[in-house]
This record gives sequence, structure tokens and C-alpha cells, in this order.
Amino acid sequence: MTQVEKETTLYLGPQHPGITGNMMIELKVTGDTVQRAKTHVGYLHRGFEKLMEERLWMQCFPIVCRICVPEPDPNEENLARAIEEIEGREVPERAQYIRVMVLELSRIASYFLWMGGQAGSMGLYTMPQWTVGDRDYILDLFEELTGGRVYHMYIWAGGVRRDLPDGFAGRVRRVLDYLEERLTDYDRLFFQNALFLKRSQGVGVIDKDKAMEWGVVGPPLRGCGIAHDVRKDEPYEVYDKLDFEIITHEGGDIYARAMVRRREIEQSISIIRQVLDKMPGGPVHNPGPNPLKWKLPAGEAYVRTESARGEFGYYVVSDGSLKPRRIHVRGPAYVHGVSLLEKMLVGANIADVSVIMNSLGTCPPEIER
Amino acid sequence: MKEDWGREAGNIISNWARKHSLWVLAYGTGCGAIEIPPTMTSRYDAERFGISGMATPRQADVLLITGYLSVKTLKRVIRSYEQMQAPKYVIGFGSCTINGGMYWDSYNTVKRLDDYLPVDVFINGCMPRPEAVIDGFVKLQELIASKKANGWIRYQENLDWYRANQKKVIKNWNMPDYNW
Amino acid sequence: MNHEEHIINTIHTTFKSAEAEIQRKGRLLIRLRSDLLPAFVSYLKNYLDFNHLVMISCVDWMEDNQFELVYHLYSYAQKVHAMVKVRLNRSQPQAQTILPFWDQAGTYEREIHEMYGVYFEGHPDLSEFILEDWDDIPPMRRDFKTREFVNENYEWRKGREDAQDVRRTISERYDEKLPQFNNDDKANG
Amino acid sequence: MKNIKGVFLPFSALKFLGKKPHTVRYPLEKKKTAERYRGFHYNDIEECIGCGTCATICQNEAIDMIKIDGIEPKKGDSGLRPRVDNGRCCWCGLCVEMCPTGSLSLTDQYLQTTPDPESFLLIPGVDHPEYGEHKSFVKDDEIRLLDLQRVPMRELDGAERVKSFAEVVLGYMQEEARREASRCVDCAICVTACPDHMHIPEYIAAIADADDELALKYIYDNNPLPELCGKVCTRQCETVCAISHLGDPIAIRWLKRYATEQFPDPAVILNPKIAEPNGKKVGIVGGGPAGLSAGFYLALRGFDVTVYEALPKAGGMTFAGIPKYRFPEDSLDKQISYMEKIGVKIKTNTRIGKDISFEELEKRHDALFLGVGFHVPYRLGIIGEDLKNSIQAVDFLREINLGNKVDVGDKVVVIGGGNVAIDAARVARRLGAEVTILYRRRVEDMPADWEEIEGAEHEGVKIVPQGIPLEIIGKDGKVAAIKYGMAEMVPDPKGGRPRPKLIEGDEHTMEVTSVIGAIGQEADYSFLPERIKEKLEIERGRIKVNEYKQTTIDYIFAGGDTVNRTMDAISAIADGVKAVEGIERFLLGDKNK
Repeated sequence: MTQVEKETTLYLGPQHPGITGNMMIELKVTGDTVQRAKTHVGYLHRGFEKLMEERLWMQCFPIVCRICVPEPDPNEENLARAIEEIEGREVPERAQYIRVMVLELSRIASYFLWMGGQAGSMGLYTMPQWTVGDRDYILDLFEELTGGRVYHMYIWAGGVRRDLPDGFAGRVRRVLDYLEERLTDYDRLFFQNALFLKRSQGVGVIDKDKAMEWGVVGPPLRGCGIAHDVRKDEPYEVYDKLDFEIITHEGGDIYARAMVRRREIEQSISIIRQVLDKMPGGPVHNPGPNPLKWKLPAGEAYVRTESARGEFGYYVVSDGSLKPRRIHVRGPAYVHGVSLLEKMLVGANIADVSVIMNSLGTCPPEIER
Repeated sequence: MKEDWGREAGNIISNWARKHSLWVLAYGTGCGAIEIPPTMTSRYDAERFGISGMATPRQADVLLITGYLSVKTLKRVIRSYEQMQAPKYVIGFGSCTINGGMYWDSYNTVKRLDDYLPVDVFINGCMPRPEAVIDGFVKLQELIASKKANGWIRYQENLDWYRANQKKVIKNWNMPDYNW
Repeated sequence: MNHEEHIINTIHTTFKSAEAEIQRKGRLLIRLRSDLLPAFVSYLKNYLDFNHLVMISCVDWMEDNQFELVYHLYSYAQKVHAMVKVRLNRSQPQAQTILPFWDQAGTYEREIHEMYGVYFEGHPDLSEFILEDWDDIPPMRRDFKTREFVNENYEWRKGREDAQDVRRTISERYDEKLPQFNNDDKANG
Repeated sequence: MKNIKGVFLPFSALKFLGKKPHTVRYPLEKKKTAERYRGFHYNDIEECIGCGTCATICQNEAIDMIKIDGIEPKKGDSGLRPRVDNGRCCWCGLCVEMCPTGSLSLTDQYLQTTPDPESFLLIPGVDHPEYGEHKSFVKDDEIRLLDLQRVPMRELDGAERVKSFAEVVLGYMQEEARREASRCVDCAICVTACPDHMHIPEYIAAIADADDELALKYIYDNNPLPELCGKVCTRQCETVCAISHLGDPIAIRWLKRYATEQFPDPAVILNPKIAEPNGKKVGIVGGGPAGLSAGFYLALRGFDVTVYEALPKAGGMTFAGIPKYRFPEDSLDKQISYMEKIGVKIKTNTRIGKDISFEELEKRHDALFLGVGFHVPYRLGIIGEDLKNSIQAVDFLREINLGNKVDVGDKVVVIGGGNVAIDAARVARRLGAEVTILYRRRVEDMPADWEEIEGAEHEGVKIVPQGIPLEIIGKDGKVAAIKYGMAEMVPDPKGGRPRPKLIEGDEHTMEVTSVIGAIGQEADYSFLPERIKEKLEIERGRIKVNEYKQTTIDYIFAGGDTVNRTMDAISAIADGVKAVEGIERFLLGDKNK
């Protein structure tokens, strides 16, 4: 009996456990194969950029960390650095080291969450139990350092908000040692798992020649074997004083991206150890004017950070008043989650849709802000 | 009299049963969704309280509103809620469900969740910690046991009021008219 | 001669009307007539190796009655960031799409169309992207007052009406008559 | 082969089944939050001054300032306290960082789950006072958002100062003033302390906003002598300034001075609207701050005002009593010429009772304002007081300010600890003498401004505290030495401040060429006819007045030192401003009725 391949529309999300966050993909499928895909976003739109135009510069800091939920710190760091650039304010060196430590810790935390999601999307439910539980140790560190588990509001213009608590470095090292040890377990459970290999190798391939033109950044770009990393291209904070290499992996498929992230966890651990070794003493905050009367000189800046998902950018425009003229956020997921995902899903299996989504690290709140 | 007693006993038993198996609709509506994985996984392990995730509204008992709702999401949430089977409970999570939270002046988020859906328990915090989330569930269990968690009955009784509020912000109401 | 100066010189020889300057190391600022834009960015992309479209921003300069589109381009090879700026008339904002050069530009243009009301000529799909059933003026425009909108459309929880203003409380208690100087005479004079 | 291995590897996870779980035991055991955890608010109600800075910085408008039973507004306290809407708060802690008193903190409490959405309003410190035991996120000593350090004021060096009567304080430059003004949090607590209730936050905000003209408008709204206040005010505002709780108060006085100094002629900027003459005439006795302020605003409101001043120049004590290095004459001239432009007639060298009779005044005017001040010094009451070169500080300062020469010799002792004593000492120092101040109590008890005391010490004035003069020893009819005894401080049985008590036998003698007494002054009402004096209620030298500075004789109003005890220029100005309202009510009727 011949089966007529009829095109059906399938709505994946917004209420769907395989979707990362609150978004929806409209799939046109024949049989099991996706013919066309269209992303629908906006379910998490809060209008942050509009809200910030109504707030004082200092009042923007508690807001920006909400833009990316799994990894709030690049937002704070970016806004702080953009403001510092416009204002010409120096940041004490110790504060820069602490910022790097916070950024790398949040990168590890974000990758741990990703590992859980990636494994969960393939039906390996032990991984989320482990990784999310282990990630909590990093959140504990954050809580101790900043006073908040998820939203830290720790990095602000001129430095960071508090110095390290007594004995903090030792506790960071202990957590790092533990996580490093755990990576072997993860290897056995997940990265060498036959099911994972089967479903990741050769699936969700990004064309290496087109990757840069398509605006792919971060681990997906490095997973294509292209060595670009904002930390090396345009070193910010004290990354130029630290010893690390850009990690790449050939293939451009889900497996390559996973391996890049897997090795970057180890690299981040090594960076944090270097930071702890090299961290100088001194102040951690270079005070600015009274926040209620803080006028930024007219000017603009675009600053970028390498977040766990790739280049995170802030375009800040000041017209010399108490409030920002415009703050535009470039989340890496904006490109990954919309135009790239739409392209990559063509020809994919329905079951692979959420695996591909997870491998790109799509994060809806930073798409619609 | 005897009949009432029988019904009463039945209620107690069924409430006891409901209380110990709260299946949560896995819908990450707002940014609070980030604290749900830790709550559910090994460190905080909400499953020991009978709280477990459920993918579909039909099988779920609890709708967890994890934070702010944009108008676009509200529409989907109402739809999910209407599909859930009674008895069903709603938990408002984070200060943005209470009085707008930090999105109080956003043009795209609703400010008071209980205007649109019958909320049984509010959990305060921004984000609430996993402990607070579990505390909220424990509170809900207590309310169920004492028969006070009757938001779904309230919703049925005041459907017109809820519906009017919903239609006020959702401009294009192209959903089936669920009729209680 | 470093990268930046070289790029600026090349731009000036080809596009005479473009004003290019070095904002700081690794960052260029180029102002341009809006109709030249597609040609200019494709030139940057194909000849000067700016193959990464970072994003497209829009800034509302309401006082000048202009929108400013900022195209952020990045060259991985030279590690230079270029901000290409064009100004549009705010009353009838219209620009040409750069979709043929970068696919992801379509998303940015769709958002700008939705949030500012800028029309992109040649864009195949300027449908609603983030908002749903929006019938007010585009929300990111500066003349859209979000707080007024919120007060009209949403209700606040009661119980906070007894809040007092510190300044007024003090001036009332001490019978201080606070003068109101309007700056009108200053603006007129 | 690799895949086969991959199939079995995950089973190695089974070994963890035997391990101890790391689950947080709940509800049996709650995980301890970190030391800096940002939970619910706690406010130290006693320390809080209700400045509302927390409400201003909150980007969620989560904080309301509300009236709370049992907390009364007072000087330096608005009487309001913050209430947090936990349905808005995001626990960012900016309010804690900005709190100028450090009373607000966040605690490690975070559990609040309830079915009642109306129960999320929290008055920190009043609701849940037990949170005080759980303070967690508190202000850091090192890292602050508020700038607690005052922009230093440039001053002449001590060695330079004593050479001339040049002004000691040099004033802020524009950039310094902007920086200092931008430290302000606009809370208006200062207004509670200012006797005149000037619009302080408004003019400071204008200065910070680079709008000096607006600042001047606010300043002149209820103070016609701002340049005087900008230089010599006792600045009670600064003592209650919110920032002063943890740091240096805003230099409110210097900022006022800055604003007034920007414009050589205030009339050009202010361009005041003078009301149509209303035909009523008011006479003002005494051209001091009280009289001048009353005159200024009366003239603005269309009254015909004449000020009668006994000295050759108006200004009262500010002219006769304040040395020129604190308040230069041209500053005074500027203010007085502005008054004259408004239409205030000032008759100098006119002493009531001598140059013009009081009856004549009554005949000429519809209402009178008495602002005669205290110019008659108290006597020391010790032997040798009438010797030559034993003089009184007010006379001494007046003579110097009038440009007359006073020979004090090269070794001067000043008796007293008030501002007048310090002024006299510093003037004598400028005349080339070596100066010692003899004060009965301790240095910290001195009523003079600490800045003045510091300035005097800086200029080489010696201070001998707890010294009580016993006798002035003369030689050839002139002062030759002073005998004084040391005192110890004993507690006052009535609960007042400690009193000095002479120590038997601890007596010293110091050779001096002059003795300057500065232990206070009183009023001279000899110009008033007996019938008036009888009707006026005079209590311990002060005329009793009502709220509108009206005396018991309805057409006579009074203000300044004549009626109030604070004895400073700003209170006198406040009296004058208040009296304007009273005179207007009296002569034109109450418009509000």
C-alpha cells in the first residue's frame, strides 16, 4: 500500500517539555521529517529595553540580569563595562579578576544545566538529576559571594559589589576539584554513552563554510572547527593575562558542540584556578557619583562578552542624561534560536528537534528580552 | 445524614490521596522556571513530597505559574488551565505574580495573576529558593487536606468576572469558549 | 598603517559621502546616507571581510524627528567592529532590507519593524514577531509611554494608597510654601 | 566496538546507589542561607530618619513611605517609615546600599507562602521585629554608592590669614560645587531643621543640574540675605543632614554661598515682580537680618517700608559683630543695594529716641517691626573690670568693623566660649596680638562652631579650658595681668550639663595687655516709652510674640534676638519672613479667610 506523504503542521510548544523555555516552533512535517520550520517567540517579552529607558543608570543593573536566566552574569558585566567605557571609569584590578571568576563560574553552571537538558532531550534522565544537583554547589558559591542564588546583581559599574568572603577561594577550589572529578562520571554516563553518540554524531550539522555568515557564535561556531572566541579576539577584563586556548572540534554536529562544551568546562576550571592564584589585593570598587544624580556623558559603546552560548553584546547609547537613551541587547540565541534553527531543522527528524534546540543552547528570554 | 457522612469520608480520603500526588504541568511560563530543575532533582528532590512533573495538562493537577506572564503567554496558560481536569490548583510563583514585581511598568506583562486565574498559593521571592517552592507545595497540601484549596470552584462560580478580565487584556480572543 | 586606518581609507575612496572615524581601537563609526546602505554593507562584507552581522539596532532620536539604524558588523579576520549608522525620517521611516546578504538580518528587521514601525523595503515577511495583537503605537518609540499604558490597562493591588511623599510631608508640617518655577520664561527667553 | 562499550558504561552509575545522598533534608532541616543572603527587609526603626532614599532608588516602586503610630515627626526625622511591597520587591538590595543611616538591611528570612495576595505588604522593623536577629545583607563599610566625603573647601593658610582681614574661606569653584551638590539625595530632612525652612533640596538639585539661576530663585524665595547665610549661618540643616549619619553632611552653607556668588547682581536674574503699592506704611526699627527680611518681603508685596538703623550701615550684628574675614563688607553691600532696588528705604545713623522719637514713628507708620537685637554686653562681674584695656567683645568688634583703631597690646585674653569670643580672639590675632581664650567648661562644651574653634587654633589662638577668671590685676590704671583658677567638672544635681567647680588653690596668673569679655549680651529697650514697655510682655529680656511675631500691642511686631533664644541670623530672617505674613494679615486682613 502506498502512503501519500501529506504535509501536516505540528506546533511544538510553548507548553512542551522538550522546548528550552517558553517558545514555540511551527513545523511542517511529512511523515517524520521536518520540511519547514518557523520559530515563534515573544512569550517571555517584558520590554526590558523600554523599561531601562525609564530608569536611572544604577536602576538598570537589577534588571539586566533577568535577560538571560541560566547565565545572568554576562549581562551585568556587559552593562557595567559599557558604562565604564562611556564614562572612562577605571576598574580596580582585583575587581576584574573577581569578574572573570564570576563569569567562568556562571559558564560552568550554565554548561551543567545544558548537560542536563541535552541528556534529558534524549531521554537520559539520570544526567539532569546529577548535573543540576552538582550545579547547585556553584549556586551555593554564588549565594555566598553575592547574596543571591540565581540573580546576583553583583557586578556593577566601577567594579563588583562586595569583596570575597573569608576563605572563599578555598571553597571555590574544593567545588572545582569535586566538579572536575565528576566529569569522569559524566563521561561514562553521557559523553561516551552509545545512545548519545548515535543520536548526536552527524545530526544537526552546521555548514562550516556558512557558519560565520549565518552569525553562528560560541560553542556552535567552535564546533565547526572555527577558532573564534571573544575572550581571545577582543580580550576584556583580564583574559589576556590568563593562559588558555580556544577549544575547537571538527564536525559541526551535535557531538562536536557537546565536546567543545565538555572541554570548556575543564578549561574554565583551569581559568578559575589561575584567577585564584593571580588575584591581587586592593579595592574592588571604584566609586562613581551618587546614583540619584548620575549622569553619563553622551556617547555610545558596544561591548561583547563570550557567554556560555557565544557572543553576548550590549549596545549602550547615552544622551548625557540621567537615563539611558537606548540599551540594545544582542543575545546569541537571537540568531541561533530563530534564523539558524529554522534552517537547521529542515530535513531533521521530529524526535531530533529538541535535541538540536538544546545543542544550540537556545534561551528564549534573551531573544525577546 | 448518613449520606453526608459518607460523602464527607470520601472527601477526606480523596483529598488525602490528592495531597500526596501533585502532578505539576511542566510549563516554564516565566523566568522562575530556572529554579524548577533544582527543585525537582537530586539536591532538593521534590518528588519525596509526591510532586512530579507532567507533560500534558490533562493529567496534571497543579499549574505552576513561574513568574510574570506576558499577555501572549497568558492566552496559552488560560488554554492549558481550561484543559486541566478538576480538581486543579494554581500556584503563583514570585513577586511578579503578586503585584507586578519588577515588571510593574512593563506594557506586556499582567500584574495581578489572581485577576485572571484562581490562585491557591502565592510563593514570595524573586526568585523563590527551591526551599520556598517546596514550602509552597507543602502549604498547598495543607490547604487541600483542609479543603481550602478550592480555587477551581471559585473559577467556575465567578467565570464571568475572570473571563471579563482575561478578555480585557487579550484583544483577539480566538479560543474555544470553554463552558463550565 | 593599522587595520582601522586602512579600512577607513578604502571606504573613503569608494564611498565619498560616507563619514568614517575610528571611535577607539578596533571600532569604527561610519555615517551614511540611508539609500547607500545595501550597497555599502555588501561592499564591507565582500571586499573588506566584515562577514559577521552582529546586530541591527534602532535608536529613536525623537527630538530630531529621526530614527537611527545602527548596523553592527564585525570582521573576524581584522578584529574590527564597524557601526554603520543611517538616519531615517521619523515620520515616514523606511529603509532597504539587507536580507540578501545575511539571513539573520531578516529577524532584526522584523523586530525593528514591530518595535519602531520602520518599514523595510524588500523584506518578505514583516509580520508580528514578539507582540501579539498589538494595536497601540510601536512600543519602543519614545513617545509610547509605558507607565501610562500600564495604568490604563492593568490594575494595581489595593492597600498602598496611604503612601506619603517625604518632601510634601515635611513642607506641610513646617508650613513651607514650595514655589513652582516653571522654566517657560527661561525657554522663551 | 566503541558503541558496545558505550552501552555498558552508563551502568557504572549504579555504584552511586550505595552512596549517601546529598539531598537537603526538608522540612526536617532547612539549609542554612549564606551570610550575605538577601531575604526580607528589616529596618531599625529608631535609627531610621524617614528620608525616603530607599523609596527613591527602588526601581520597582516597591517602597512606600507611610505614617506609623508612635513615631512623631521631629527635627531631623520626617516621621515616616518605609513599607515594602513584597509583591514588587526583587531583593536587589539597592535600598540597603543607598540607606544613608544604615538602618535598613536584608535578612536571611525568605519563606512566605500564603493563599492571601493582600498579605505581602511588610513594614520592616514593625512587622516581624524578630527579623532584627537575622540581619544578613548589610551595608558594607568599604563599598558605598553614596559619596560620604565632602568636597574639601579651599581656605587661606593659617599663617597667611593672620596677616590681614581677607576672607578665610575661598568658596567652591563651579566643578567643586556641582560635585558637592550631586552628593545630595534630595530627602529634605534638612528643611526640618532650618528655622527659615528654606527650599534646600530644590536649590541643591538645581546646582547639581548646572542651573544656578534656578537655585538662586529658590534661595531668594524665603531668604533675602542668602549671601550672609552662605557665609556665617549656624547651619542647623547640616547637623541633621541624612548623609551626616555615616559621613560628612552636604556642605549646604557653602553651596548656598556658591549660588549667590555666581551673580554679582541678583536683581538681573530674579527680576522680581513688585506688587502695586497698597498704601500701607511699615516702619522697621533696627536694620539687622530680621528687620531687613521683613522689609524686603513687605516691599515686594507693595508696602511702603522704612528701616531705621542707628549705625552708619544696615546689617545689625552681621555688620557690627561679624568680622570681615568671615563676612566681607562688599557682600553685605550687595545684599543691601538689592533691597534698596526693591524699594526698601534705609535710614542709617538714625537712633530711635535720639534722632527721631518713638511717637513720631507711630504716627508715620501703620505697623512697626522691632528687630533691635542684643547689643549690650553682660559684665564679667570681677574685680578690675573697669580698668583701661578691659573691653567688651561686641564693642571691640564694632569698633574694628567701623574702621576704628583699637589698641589691645600684644597679649590678649578673651573670656568666653561662644562665637563672639572666637571672633574677638581671631580679630585680636589679626591685630598682631598673642591670644588666649579662657573658658569655664571643656572645649567640647563650647557653644561656638567647631569649624570656628578649629580655625582659631589653626591661626595660633591658645585655648585654656576649665579656667575661671577671678580678678583682673591692674597697673597704672591699665590691665596688667589676669588671675584665674582651674575648675573641675561636676555633674549637675538637676540633671543639666556638668558644671565647672573651682579647684581650691589651683590658681594661675597670666600677664596680659588686654582683657576682652565675651560672655553674652542683652537688649537695650531704653528707646521705648514707658507706656509701651508696660504693655509689652518682656520676659528675661525677650519680647513675647505670637506665631506671627505679633506682640501684645497689635501694631507692633518683633523678631530676631529680641524674641528668640537661638541668637543666630537665620532665626532672625525666619522671624522677619514670618512677621511679613502677620503684618499682611493685620493690615490687609486675612486673605485666606
